[in-house]
Amino acid sequence: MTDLLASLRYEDWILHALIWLPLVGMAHVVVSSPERAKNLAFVWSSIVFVLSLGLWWGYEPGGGGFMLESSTPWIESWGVSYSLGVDGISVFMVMLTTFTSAIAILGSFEYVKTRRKAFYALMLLLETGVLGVFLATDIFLFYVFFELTLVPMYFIVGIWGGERRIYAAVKFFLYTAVGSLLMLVAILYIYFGGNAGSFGYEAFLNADLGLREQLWLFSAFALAFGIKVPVFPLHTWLPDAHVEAPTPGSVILAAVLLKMGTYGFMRFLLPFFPAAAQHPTVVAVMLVLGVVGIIYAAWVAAVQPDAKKLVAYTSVAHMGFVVIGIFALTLNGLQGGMVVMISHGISTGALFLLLGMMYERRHTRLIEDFGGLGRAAPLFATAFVITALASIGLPGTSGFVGEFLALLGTFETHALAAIIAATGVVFAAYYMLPMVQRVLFNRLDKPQNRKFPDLSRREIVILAPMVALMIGIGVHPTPILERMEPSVQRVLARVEGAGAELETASEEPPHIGLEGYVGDARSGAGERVPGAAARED
Amino acid sequence: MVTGVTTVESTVTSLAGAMPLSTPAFTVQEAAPWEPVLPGLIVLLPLLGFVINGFLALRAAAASSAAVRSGTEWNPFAGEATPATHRLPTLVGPGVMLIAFALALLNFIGMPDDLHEPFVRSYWSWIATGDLRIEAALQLDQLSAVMMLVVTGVGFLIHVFSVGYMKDDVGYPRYFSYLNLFVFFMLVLVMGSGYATMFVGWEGVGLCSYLLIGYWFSDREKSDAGKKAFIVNRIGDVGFLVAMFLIYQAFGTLDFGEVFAGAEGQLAAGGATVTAITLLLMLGAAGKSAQVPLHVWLPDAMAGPTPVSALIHAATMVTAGVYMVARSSVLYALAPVSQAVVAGVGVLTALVAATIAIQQYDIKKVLAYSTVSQLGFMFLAAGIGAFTAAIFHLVTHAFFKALLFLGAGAVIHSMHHAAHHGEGHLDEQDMRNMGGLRKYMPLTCALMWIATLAIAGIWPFAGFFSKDEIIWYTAAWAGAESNPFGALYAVYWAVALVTALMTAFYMTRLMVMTFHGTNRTGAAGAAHLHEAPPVMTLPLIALAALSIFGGWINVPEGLRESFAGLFGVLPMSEWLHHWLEPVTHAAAEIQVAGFGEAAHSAPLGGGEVSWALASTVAAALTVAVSARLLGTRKYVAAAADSGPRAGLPRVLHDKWYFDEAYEAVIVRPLLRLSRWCWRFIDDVIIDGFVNATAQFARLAGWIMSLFQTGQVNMYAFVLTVGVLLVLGTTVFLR
Amino acid sequence: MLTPALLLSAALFVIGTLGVIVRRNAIIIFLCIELQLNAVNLAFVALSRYTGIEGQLYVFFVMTVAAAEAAVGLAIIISIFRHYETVNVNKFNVLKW
Amino acid sequence: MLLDYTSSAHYVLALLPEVVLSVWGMGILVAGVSGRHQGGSGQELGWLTIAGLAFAALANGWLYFGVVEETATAMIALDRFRLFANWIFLLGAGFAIIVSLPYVARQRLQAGEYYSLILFAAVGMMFMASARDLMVIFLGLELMSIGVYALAGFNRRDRRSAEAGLKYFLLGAFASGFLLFGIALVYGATGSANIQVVADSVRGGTAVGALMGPGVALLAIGFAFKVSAVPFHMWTPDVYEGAPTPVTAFMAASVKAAAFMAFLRVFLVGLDGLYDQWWTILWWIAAVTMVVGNVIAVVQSNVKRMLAYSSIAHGGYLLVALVAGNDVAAAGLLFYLLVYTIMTIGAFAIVVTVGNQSESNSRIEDYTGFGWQRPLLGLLMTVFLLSLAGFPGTAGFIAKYYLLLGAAEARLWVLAVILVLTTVVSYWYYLRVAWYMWMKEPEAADGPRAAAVTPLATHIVLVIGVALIILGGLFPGVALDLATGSVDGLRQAVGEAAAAAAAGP
Repeated sequence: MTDLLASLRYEDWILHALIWLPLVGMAHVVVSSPERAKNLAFVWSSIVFVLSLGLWWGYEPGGGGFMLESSTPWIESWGVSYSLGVDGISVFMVMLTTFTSAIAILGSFEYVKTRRKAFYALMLLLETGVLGVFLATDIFLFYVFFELTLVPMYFIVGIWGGERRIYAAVKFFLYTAVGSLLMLVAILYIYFGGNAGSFGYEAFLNADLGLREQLWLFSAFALAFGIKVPVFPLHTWLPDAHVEAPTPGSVILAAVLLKMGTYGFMRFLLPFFPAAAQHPTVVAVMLVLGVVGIIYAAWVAAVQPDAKKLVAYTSVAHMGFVVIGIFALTLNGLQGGMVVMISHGISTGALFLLLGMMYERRHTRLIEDFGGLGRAAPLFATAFVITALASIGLPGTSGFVGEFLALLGTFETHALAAIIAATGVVFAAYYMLPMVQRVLFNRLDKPQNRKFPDLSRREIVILAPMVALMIGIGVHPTPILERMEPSVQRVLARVEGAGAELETASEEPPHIGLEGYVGDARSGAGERVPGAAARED
Repeated sequence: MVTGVTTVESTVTSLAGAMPLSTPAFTVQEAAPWEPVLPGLIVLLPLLGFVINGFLALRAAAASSAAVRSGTEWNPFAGEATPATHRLPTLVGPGVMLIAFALALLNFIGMPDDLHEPFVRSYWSWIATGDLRIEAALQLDQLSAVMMLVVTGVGFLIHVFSVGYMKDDVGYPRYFSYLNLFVFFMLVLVMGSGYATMFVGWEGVGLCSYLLIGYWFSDREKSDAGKKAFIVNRIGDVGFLVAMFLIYQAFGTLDFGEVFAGAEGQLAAGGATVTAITLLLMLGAAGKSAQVPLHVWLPDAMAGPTPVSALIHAATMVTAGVYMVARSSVLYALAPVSQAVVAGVGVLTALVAATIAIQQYDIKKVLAYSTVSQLGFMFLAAGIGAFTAAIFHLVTHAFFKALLFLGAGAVIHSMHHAAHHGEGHLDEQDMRNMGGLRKYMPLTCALMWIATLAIAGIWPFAGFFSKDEIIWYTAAWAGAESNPFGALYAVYWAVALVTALMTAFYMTRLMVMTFHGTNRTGAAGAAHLHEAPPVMTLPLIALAALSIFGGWINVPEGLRESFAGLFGVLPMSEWLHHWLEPVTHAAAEIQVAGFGEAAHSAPLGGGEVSWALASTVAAALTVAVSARLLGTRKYVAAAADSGPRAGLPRVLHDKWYFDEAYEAVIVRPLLRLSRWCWRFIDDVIIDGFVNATAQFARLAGWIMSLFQTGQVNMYAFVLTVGVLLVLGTTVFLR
Repeated sequence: MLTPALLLSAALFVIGTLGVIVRRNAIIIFLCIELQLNAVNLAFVALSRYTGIEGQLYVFFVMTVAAAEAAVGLAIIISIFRHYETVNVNKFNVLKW
Repeated sequence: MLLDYTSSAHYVLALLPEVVLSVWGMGILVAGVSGRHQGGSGQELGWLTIAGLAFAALANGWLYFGVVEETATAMIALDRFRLFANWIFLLGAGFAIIVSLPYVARQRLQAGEYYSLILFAAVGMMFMASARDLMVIFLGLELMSIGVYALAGFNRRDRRSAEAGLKYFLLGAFASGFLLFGIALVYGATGSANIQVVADSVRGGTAVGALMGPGVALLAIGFAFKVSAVPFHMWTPDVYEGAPTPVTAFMAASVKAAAFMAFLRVFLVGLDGLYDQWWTILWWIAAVTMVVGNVIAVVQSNVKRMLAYSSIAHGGYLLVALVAGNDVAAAGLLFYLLVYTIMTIGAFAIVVTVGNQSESNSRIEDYTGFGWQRPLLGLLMTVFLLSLAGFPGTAGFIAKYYLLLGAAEARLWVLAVILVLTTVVSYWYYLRVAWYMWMKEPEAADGPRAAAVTPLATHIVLVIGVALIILGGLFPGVALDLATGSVDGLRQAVGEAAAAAAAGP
């Protein structure tokens, strides 16, 4: 495979292709007929997905820095360049995006019946935006893509959404815009105040910022990303957006757009402001918000009458795990956060697809309108149960790996937060199982539900790979973990100020280097030397 | 492997120059360790069964759902031939279990006596990041071998029983797929080589329990029960999770081998860490093994098919907590406080559940509470450090409780037919509707009496030996010279004795109400009462045999000596004790180091033999007396009996109001809190703030636009005011 | 001499300003504006005594501009008079808020 | 070519664009009244006017690329700042005329007067940008204003137009009184109305403080009125709403641009030495303008009026550049005005189209479902709105970013934060138009709107405009360099002049 990719000079064009092919597809969709739009969109997004698969081989973990980098000056006078790159953190986000985009487009075939050309064009535009966010290594470029994703999403929610679609769309747009615009000011501050000299990622890393400055800038960035995530008190746009969005919109929103926030945490927030990120108050605040998000969102989810809103709140809870994982500032925590991001993308995406299928069949999202579907639609019920279980983090599914690592990592530095967050495991069951019961189990007492068709072949094609991934990642996450590890280590080393060790380790070949790398980081951190644990009492 | 060899070779090459490389010079190998026979396959087989049965289940469900959509009911048994989806599971379900059992037995027999280190085989690296290395690995040692035998053995028998019990069920393949999946997870639980792997099985069996309790998911109560089981279990799982974090923090690994090897060196005995770890593990175990106060799910779990109750909620899954405590014996031995807590919870559970069992009418509920009670005994044993006794009781309990449940299943099966044909509605599980069944199902009655005597602790049935050992060790450790909780242990011992007698009582009550006295099913129903088919009775017979002889695997030394003549022929004196020695000896040594040697007499005086004799006599007397007393009572059918009206009996009948208390203190307040969070915090405060910001902007805009009156004079005035402001600030305020 | 002249100019200017604010008749308002311009002219003339001849020059520019304004302004006032039959600016408030 | 004013032809050459336009305007005026076009659609006149603008633009290009200025103190500057500004005005005028073509025809306006007034106003604007003398600024301003007063009230059949004209006229004249008084005071304080001389005087400390203070304040007020900064903005919504829509577009874009050009030159060149005194005032004005403009726009239900308030808000953004007072901000201001001209006239062009080349259908409800009825126009409007909102991918973003860059360089963080927060507010009302266009389903009772056919030319121009907006958003490099280069010599001259003054007597 590697040879094949090399012969195609894969590394030269792949990132550009990933970003711009959806736009080509969009143009194609626009000039085609409405009937062909959906197939074209699916074909184009599938092409992008297939191409992105090559990153699995094309990306070598190595030292954890950016790979496949390319940089062309864009706005030279401002020090802005069109720079792309991929590292262990973004590579999976990219693949998640290409995957869920294709799936979401496939999942919208029945849902979207009107204005199809516009819809699929916007979906492809959205894909470009999101991929740009994950691939940009220039802050300006990143910002442009970050904002760009708002527009297609705004229209997708606003045009094809439900009753209160406009309220939801505007709320989504304004909420997120507040944060990102403040972040823009912060970016400018780094550029000038920190004498970055350019908008390149490295330049920003080397910006010269004092602790007070870092704290302010941290707040601005954290607000922008925190709204996107969303972190606890900033989350109320999400349920509305999810409830009103059409199925594919919800899928993309949950699977990918939220990840832009946590991705921002890892890519920008921690490395840019290492001093602020380590500040005890900051850590405490973020952990508290994460923990509150986990518990609170679970509670609120449990009493939702609307299934989609319920799942929307579960997103908040899941992302809480990511937040605490990240701000635990431990390797396990960060890795766990990453896995939760991937896992949540797949499982919640699948849940939204399933809810969409319910809506297509019954035109209601209220849980009480269902019941006993397990008898009428066993395949549907099976997929639903597996997805729900992955969502609540049953071992053997992807959800567990992420939550376990995130909690473990949090426990290492902030035991209390981890313990409280761990109760989220109970509350996950508390919100998810009643819904499963009220939708799939109980008596099949509503006549309309007796006619509930089971999964069609297309729907099986949609759900099968997602279910496979949930279980696959749950059973064997190590290939993913080891690809992410060097990059995550790098973030961590940056925060811990252990940059020097990183350089030496990164020159070693990847697999052996991994071991030495870990060793270095550990001795650098100076924790848990064998026998040290006996120091207690 | 390859790299290792290469390294050796290259070293050799550099040393000896042009030495031929065709045969590696040195590949140092330790003395060939024991190789079990296909340990992975034991686990894999039930999974395979799950996959096959699951596929069949989906096929069947497709047909069934098509019928539902067309408004009819699908009956797979209506046609000439039963469809393949309902024939194959009969072969696959029990089949994989039989092979797995055979393999387990093979490995059990082949396990060398001098195996001091568990055999561990790693299949792949499950979660590996940083210095966290969690292998997907199985381990085989004496303890897991015993558990494997119980799981696959009893599991096989129950699979066979299920073939008869479930044969008319539409979801037949689904049932077997769940059951196979359960066995898979249970095997992962007992064979996992670390806490993380164990946790996979731990939650996996919880899942299967959930699915099987709610097997008849169209019934709201049944699926409620499943949900309850899952959620309560998860409460315990949080404890397990946090315990794992603590273990990882203390040891840097979750691997059993490394943890237990390092425990003594790295954790101070009685220290906060080890106490916390063990208490948290205890929380997990309490959830899974239905200990007070997390016991409430198990009685509800009887909503599942009866074989499920036998397999999951009596023989195997609920004992996982005991297994886990026994597995972590080293840690518990290091934490005397936790031990006292474990034992205390155990004995309290035993007592509470036994009292409740006395006043239940549902045959399965009685058995459920009796299970909880017996689990309490096991926890008592594990708590006082008698890990072997705990496992011993676990094993014998698996035999006789499975027998009881399956027997009850046969009764219910029979009653079901009676209820179906009888007049009016008849609760087929209510003992008040039974009575006199001995006449119709003599074999079942006899077999269940064996189990009853076994659970009552009457010599020489299995329960006598195991329960007696627990009681005796409690007494012995109570008297240990430096046990700080000696007095507490003495109380435990007394309570355990009383509870043992209560066990005898409520079991006798069950037997009397079910099988003796007059029949209360009504004539029409009674005509359809019948003995179960052979496919159901054969497993019962096997289990009955085990209930009789199963206790002989661990006849205490003292007893053997006293009854040398009888036991001399049996080479099994304290066999289990010796067998488990490699697993438990570390804990035993720590315990002796901490508490001193166990005493040789009970707190009230008297040695092991005398107390054993006394207890079996007391139990026998209880059985005899209560049988006599209860047998003379006139029972009326459930329809005419509302149970005890007031006082303690009513409290016991209503299960000490645990469920009501939880409902009032936790469930409903939590729901109210949740709703409040949603309606108030989310909708009013946060969204209120957000919308208020928007409203404020609009209001401000509206107010400001009021200045825009359209009047030129007004505009000129505002302009002038602006001029004055600007002039004022530049000129006069300087 | 400069200060009194400038003060006078300022006073005239303020009077013009007040007139614009309080008067309702469009033509009167316009005349008040003319008053303002002429106040400035006065200031220019006064200042030119110290700064040079340009000040007086500017006056002519201003006068020209004022004349042009008057032409356009009166045309506009006539135009609106056709619609409203009045030059009371209070009546002209179709456009507001 | 070097213009050293040794020959009188040099004076003409230095003013070539203005001269071309003035002459052309008179020609149009004559052609308009020459009967042949009386009562016609006036389309030919419109195209003729555009041709004149094109010639002026060519002349301007020649000056920009081919001519070097000799002196830095001439009354009329021949710097790139002026010439870049000229392009913006010419572009604005041309764009406005294209938008006007069908409107003038349908509303039967006197084409000759209409187009020539636009040309004369453009000449006034060009003088404002080129003036290096306060008095020339005043003259340019009045030339522009008088033209625009007339244009605002041009549709005599419409009482709203007349009202707009009257209000604009009365308040405009009122405000220019303040400006003029300010000029007089500055003149008195420094002894000259020449901006370079003023600058030197301020630097040298020879300016009379007692006159200078109020003078600067009154100058600021005069300009603030023209850029409709709060609280001198009261006229803006009424006039913008009442004036014929193409005129509104022209006003919103070019008049504001011209005022800013003069504002910038006077304050950043002439009064640079007093930066410490005036920046706080402007800071507050900028902040209040951004807040008030955006917040009131939120509650508007008339699209034209909403755009009027939004233009006030944009004035506030641009004021930030003045407050920043550095080269980056100056270049940002130029670039912003260029982009702003395109996008705001583009947006008004759609308003005209929706309004059937008249003043109807300007309520926001009238936009319901417009996007799906006329997808191309809807899409164009959406892009214009997004650009106005400053959304990435459009030139509006780059422009706003440029302003922020200037503010950041001046460390105006609070102002920058106010700018972005008010931008969020602006998203609301821009998006509102988008949601009416795309997301609301029209009521069945509503008949088809925008029935009048929009000429192909308008379509083409709008598409080009959108293309420029997006191109400017994606590849702004060339335009940015042009803007940066245009302010290059602008403020250095102050230093040189100061140095010269210091070295002098």
